[in-house]
Amino acid sequence: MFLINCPYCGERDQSEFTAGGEAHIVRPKQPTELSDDQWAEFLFMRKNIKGVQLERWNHAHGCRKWFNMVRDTSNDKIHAVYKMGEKPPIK
Amino acid sequence: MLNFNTPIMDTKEFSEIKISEIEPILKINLRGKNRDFVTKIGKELSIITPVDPNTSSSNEKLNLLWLSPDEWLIYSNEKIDLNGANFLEDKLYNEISKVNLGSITNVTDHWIMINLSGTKIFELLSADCPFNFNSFKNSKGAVVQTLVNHIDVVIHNKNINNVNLFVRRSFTNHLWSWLNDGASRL
Amino acid sequence: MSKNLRITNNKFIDQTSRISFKFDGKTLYGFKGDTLASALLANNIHLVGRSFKYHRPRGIMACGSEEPNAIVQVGNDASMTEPNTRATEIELYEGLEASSQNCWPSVNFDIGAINNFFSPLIPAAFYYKTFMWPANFWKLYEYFIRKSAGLGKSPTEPDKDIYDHRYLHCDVLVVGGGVSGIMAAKTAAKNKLNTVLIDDKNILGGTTLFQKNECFKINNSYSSDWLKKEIETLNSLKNLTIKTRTSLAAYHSYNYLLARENLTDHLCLNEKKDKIRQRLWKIRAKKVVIATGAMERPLIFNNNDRPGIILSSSIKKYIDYYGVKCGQKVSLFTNNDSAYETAISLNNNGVIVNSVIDIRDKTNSLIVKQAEKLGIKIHWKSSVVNTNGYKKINSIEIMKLSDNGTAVVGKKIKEECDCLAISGGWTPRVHLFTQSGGKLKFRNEDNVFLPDKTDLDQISIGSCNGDFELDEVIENSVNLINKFLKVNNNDYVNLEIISSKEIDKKNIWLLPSDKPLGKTKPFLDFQNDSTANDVKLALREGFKSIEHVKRYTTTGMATDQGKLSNMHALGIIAETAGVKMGELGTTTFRPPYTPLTFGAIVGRNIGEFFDITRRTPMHDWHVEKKAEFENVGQWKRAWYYPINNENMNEAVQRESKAARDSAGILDASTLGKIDIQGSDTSEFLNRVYTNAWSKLEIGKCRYGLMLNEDGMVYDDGVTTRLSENHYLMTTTTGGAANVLSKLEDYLQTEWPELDVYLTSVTDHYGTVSICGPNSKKILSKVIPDLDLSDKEFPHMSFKNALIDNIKCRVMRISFTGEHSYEINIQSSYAKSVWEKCFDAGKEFNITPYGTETMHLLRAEKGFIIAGQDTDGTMTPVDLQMDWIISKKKYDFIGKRSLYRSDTIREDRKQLVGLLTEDPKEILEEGAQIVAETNKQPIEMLGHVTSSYFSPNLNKSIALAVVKNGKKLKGQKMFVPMKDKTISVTITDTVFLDKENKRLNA
Amino acid sequence: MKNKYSIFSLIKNAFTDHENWQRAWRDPLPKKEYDAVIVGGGGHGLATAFYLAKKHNMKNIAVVEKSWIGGGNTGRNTTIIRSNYLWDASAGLYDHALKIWEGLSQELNYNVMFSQRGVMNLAHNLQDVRDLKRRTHANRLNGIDAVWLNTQEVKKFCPIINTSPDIRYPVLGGTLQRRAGTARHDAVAWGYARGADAMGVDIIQNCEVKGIKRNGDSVEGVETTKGFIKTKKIGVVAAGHSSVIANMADIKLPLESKPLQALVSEPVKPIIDTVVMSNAVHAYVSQSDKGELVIGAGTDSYVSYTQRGSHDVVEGTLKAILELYPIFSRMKMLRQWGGIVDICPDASPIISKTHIKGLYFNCGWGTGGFKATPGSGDLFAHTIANDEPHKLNADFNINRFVSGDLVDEHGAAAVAH
Repeated sequence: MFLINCPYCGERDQSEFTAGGEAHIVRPKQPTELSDDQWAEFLFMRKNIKGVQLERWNHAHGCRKWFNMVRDTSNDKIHAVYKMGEKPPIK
Repeated sequence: MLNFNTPIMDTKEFSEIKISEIEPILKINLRGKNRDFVTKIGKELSIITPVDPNTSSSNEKLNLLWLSPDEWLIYSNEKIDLNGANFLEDKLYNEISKVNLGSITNVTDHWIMINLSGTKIFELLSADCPFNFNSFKNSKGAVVQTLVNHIDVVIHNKNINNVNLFVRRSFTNHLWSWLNDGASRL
Repeated sequence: MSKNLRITNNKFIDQTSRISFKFDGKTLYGFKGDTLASALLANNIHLVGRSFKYHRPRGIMACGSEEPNAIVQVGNDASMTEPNTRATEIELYEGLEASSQNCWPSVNFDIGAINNFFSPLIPAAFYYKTFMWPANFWKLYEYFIRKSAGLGKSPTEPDKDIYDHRYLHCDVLVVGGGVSGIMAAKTAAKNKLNTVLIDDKNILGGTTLFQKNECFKINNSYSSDWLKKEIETLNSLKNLTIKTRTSLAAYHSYNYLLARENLTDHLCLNEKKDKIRQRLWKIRAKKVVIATGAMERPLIFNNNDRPGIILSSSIKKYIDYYGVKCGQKVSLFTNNDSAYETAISLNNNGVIVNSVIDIRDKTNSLIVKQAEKLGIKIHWKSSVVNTNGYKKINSIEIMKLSDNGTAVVGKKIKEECDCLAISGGWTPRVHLFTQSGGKLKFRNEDNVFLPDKTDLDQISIGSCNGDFELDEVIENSVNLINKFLKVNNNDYVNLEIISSKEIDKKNIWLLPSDKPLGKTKPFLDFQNDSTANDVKLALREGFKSIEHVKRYTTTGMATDQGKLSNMHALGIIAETAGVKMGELGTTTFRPPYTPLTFGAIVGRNIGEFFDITRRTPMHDWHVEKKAEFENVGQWKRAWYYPINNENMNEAVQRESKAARDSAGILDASTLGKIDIQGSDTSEFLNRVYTNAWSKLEIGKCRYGLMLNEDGMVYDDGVTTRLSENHYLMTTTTGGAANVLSKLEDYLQTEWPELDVYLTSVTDHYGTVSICGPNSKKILSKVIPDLDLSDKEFPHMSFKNALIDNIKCRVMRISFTGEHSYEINIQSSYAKSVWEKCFDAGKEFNITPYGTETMHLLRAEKGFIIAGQDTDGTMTPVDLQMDWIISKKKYDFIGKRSLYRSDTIREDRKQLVGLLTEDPKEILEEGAQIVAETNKQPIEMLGHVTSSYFSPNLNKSIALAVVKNGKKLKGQKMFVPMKDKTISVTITDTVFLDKENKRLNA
Repeated sequence: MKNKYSIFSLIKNAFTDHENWQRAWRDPLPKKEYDAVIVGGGGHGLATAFYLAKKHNMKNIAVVEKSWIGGGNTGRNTTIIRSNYLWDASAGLYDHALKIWEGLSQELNYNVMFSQRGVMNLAHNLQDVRDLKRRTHANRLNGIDAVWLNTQEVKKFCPIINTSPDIRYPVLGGTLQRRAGTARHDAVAWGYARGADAMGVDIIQNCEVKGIKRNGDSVEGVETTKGFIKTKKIGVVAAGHSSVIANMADIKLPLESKPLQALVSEPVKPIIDTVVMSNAVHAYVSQSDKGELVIGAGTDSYVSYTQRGSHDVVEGTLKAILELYPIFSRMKMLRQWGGIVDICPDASPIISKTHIKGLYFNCGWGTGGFKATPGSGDLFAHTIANDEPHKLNADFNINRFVSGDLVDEHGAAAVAH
């Protein structure tokens, strides 16, 4: 079980959180302008990185805030967390 | 006249632990983002709005708990007027919600408040709660939202070995019997 | 018990309290403090089991968790019996009953032993090479293989014991209560660190606790006496928690560890009762100190598995700690100094020590000299080439080793003995370290893997870190601990330590015999019966990787997880393949360290607490009325209300009819309710629902459909505009939580600019739904001063009202097609309001109905249930709800997906109605629909999603999804069942009151 | 040709103390060039190579494995084999595999211990019942053996299940596929390896792919830790690591790789002689020939390439096990481990060409790939050899995520192992 440092509440057990997948996949502002391929890219295609990945987490059973995490998927090491809308800290 | 029913309305005593559901008290959920909201709340309730995570502030009438950067919970110390007339809620609603400063929602019956007191209450909770109570124990007024036996709860540290635990009404019977079962084994 | 096997002057065993126990039905006696193993040995019982494959007689071989042979069944009560328990770990208690496993009829006469004669036919993995002919016979072969496999027997009745969990957060966790662990715990606690020390034994001190040897002294007293004083000082430290009988099961990342505390296994039966048997500690430690010590290795030589062949250090513990002689005439076989400690202990306790067979050339360490002084005979540079005795060793054969150690030379000496001590050196217990993700390094001089790199805040100290000599242990541990804890504890500097140093090291993984390898049985994995020959066979057949060899030969996969065998397997592989052991790498040690009961892992989360149960405010009323309940998510919902033992169908028919003929009442409290406030709410609703919301008037309600971004229907519900910027959204019961977090997600991440606030009020309101032609009359009795005229209070609108001065919200909405109202009131009053409505309705025969009737009534109207009529592949268009998709709106969640090449197809599966040719015939939900039955393979066009007999239409009706269904209205189709084919006609989805007259009836 | 395995060969070799067994497969160095290179030496990859050689006469091919063959999910799964899937496409695919399983030991002359002890899927709520009945009807019409059992029949077929109506989620019935069962996972990899090797396929272990060499829109070869290997066809069967290889060829796949955990108990005498699965409470259990209870847990919700998962997943599964089998409370967990599974949004696999000529992907098997091993290999071999999908895997193309024509098995919860 990870120990996750919620940017709002501090260090909490992983069981209080839910994972939200890859971060910074912005919902297209004008979906109707996109081709089926471009839309599929947004909907389904993922980098699924082995290594340092930026991802979304939600402190679902705490403050209910979404935030971003820099995590190495090859060893589950969490390098940093940062609030929504913030730039990822340098890895 | 309508009857008032809560899930438990009971007190159970064990060695070094007492668990009881507290009489109906007013609970209001507040949400708002900007500074005006925060100051307004403080003014209306004549209480300092806690902005530090996991903290609360109280006066003789009310407790105001931090839930998130844009969410707070008010609960009153004394029983609510069972006739439903509820001035504080209306006042806040008009002063805040109506003018789009934020949202005011009565959650009196959304949450049930259970008081836990005694020297072993944290052992009881730790049977299935991942939160580290080591420093929480000793900090009066501290607030934590976490899971107990997989149920969302808000815990407010009233005093040494005395906490108020808020659980959603529909989960109350389940959590109550889990707490009793655990307490009977300590 | 045979007196002559017990030493009387022993401090650890309370020889005044005699304990009786049973083994294989025979009543025996031991003492308080014994383990089952020590008690058996004291009774001169060595033979305790049969091996997995060849059923060879096997005896106790060790004294701890690494024991491979003495695996017994404890208890014979159907609910309390426990298989595969290590006799070396069972603390003796009055009334203990244990029996040997994997033998029939008895451990002394075991039919299965015949396998031993066929052993040449069943080398490693033989089963992959045979049992293939005739093809269909595998079932039969397998039946016998299964019967002969397996060790103990599973209980056949539910466990009566209780298990529990507890989270524990500490600054420092110390695992292992030996010398170095105790030093670490003391240092940490003295420096105000909140410290926990755990040990799997019932007493701290490890092996030093009973070390009384001139060669190991601290400040002029025996190391054991020094340690006892140290242990005493621990009790005075208030920051220190000590947990004995607690074994570390798993070490996960982020210093999250699981430890199992045994609370009652050592108690006699009546003391166990009603107590928690085991507690699983879920530990979060800032820092972890691993001080788990080392395990002695066996030696691999021909017939090294006979009862009476025991690890040297275990024999020492049995005599020095338990006061039990493992034999009367003992020989010792070693490649290192530690066996001499055992020889000396035995000698000092009056056991005849035949000789020590040492594979090394003469060595002159302190301890060896002492042994020689005592006149103990030593065969230098020699090896045991064979052992004799079937159920108990009775002699060994000794030969000289050639200079390179690959062969034996000279003449064979036979030595009579009733016990052989073996010592192949030491293996640090690095299991926890590797579990935690740590990387190992290899030390060549004594062939050990040692902790190297780790990401976690942890250290390993003492012999699990490769320090085997007493002085090393103390000096290195002190430094490591101080550095790790950033403290400076001087308690352990300038101690006067005497410690015999091992000078010469020599190791031969597979000891040579005078016979060719193929004719010998040098066992590696004693429990799984795999030999060095098996490993060599695997290599011959091209299995290179250690993991391959392990899986092919099953070496290291027994219940001891290869604690004794892994190193030798690696050694032999490295030797045979000609690679360095360090490069070969080790197999991964997986949790748990020792087998962990399911009960402990699950704790109290069984039965009532298996999953959360949610109740509505009216729950007790439903119970009083003998309602049957349906699980909907975690909710308990009234399913139907049988009266004078109706079955479900009868009850539902009655309820449905009553609801349409007069009045029905439903508990709708489980619907999700979200209070939405903020100036951008209507824009927000526009984005999350498919239809338009900007024009919804205050006081009006509207039905909305929510999609996933993939365009498929996700949830639905009615949302009410309470005031300018204040709405109440309802969701499905099952969808409530997901919808709220999905909406929060969009607000926080995609649309932070919107001024919208969501607050769940699901539990704040109880919802009483009354429907039917008389619902209006009933409501007017409950709320007299509310104008219920269609003009003032039309369908799809809401009113604030007071019931006995309590505020409530009344919505006029309908999920049944009937004229109906939903009263939302604070949960505390909901039951009371429910009863009030019920009483008011009595004169109209108001009938409580449950979810089943609700489903029937809505089906008559063709209303969908998200999740039943949709399965994550249905778009609103497929549901023939095109009308709910706003053409004007630029975007909403899932809109774009509706225009992909597949989703715009005209002939997708679409929701339709079905009528059976025979109106009495009720279709089975899930049944498939086809156009033709004769052509093969039959093409399935869709399936039945909802099906009922409608008492109001007096015929069976169904909803279904059918390929291109829209265009097929009126067409005949077939529903092929196992035993018959049912003809149906595709119809419109609305079966009753197409004109919606009843809404305003 | 290798020496044939049989009881007679065992006896023969017994006389020579088993000194003369031949290697099960060679340990070759990679050649400069192959007609095709299969990336990934798991069951699916080895089967692909076996059928390329056997049915399409492509014998100059190599399987490159970064570690040891069968060491990935092949050797880490709970070995459940069944074909009772909902959608026609899935049913076709998995039953094709099941038919091959039925003769596989003989085809490979290697006992893969395919044990048709039946697989039962339990229903615990009314929607479960609808979904499972829907599946049963579809299976029957697709010619797949599947029957619906009521609660009593469930109890009869597996007496140790707690079918009391008083438990939290009572058993409301279930489906049974008798042809389904389990097999010995290692044997599958080893049997295919031995068979492929015998036909000349080079199996190259400890050979990690470091790059995919492309010339515009077609492949030219793979860079490996054992040097560059020239080839015109690359079949990627890398399971959890599919995205890693895809990123080398810079194409994106609709995959997420997550840890899936499993565990075994200590071995006991036979106590459960079928496979029981329950999606609603999430418990899967069978008993191996060795006597261990083999229990499948769930996946974590986050991407991870560590073969370790969260403890709460294991706790959650054992909770469900004890709910259904309270007699197992005193059984002990012997070993727990994790595998990395690559999951598609619709819980169905991809066996497909890509827009890059000569680059083929076989991935997205999620938690249920083992059962498909022989079929997957056979169809992927066909796809590679003919540069065209077989009709049985045509629907499992990558393009379905663009068109929206998914094979959504979530509906019937076929995400199970």
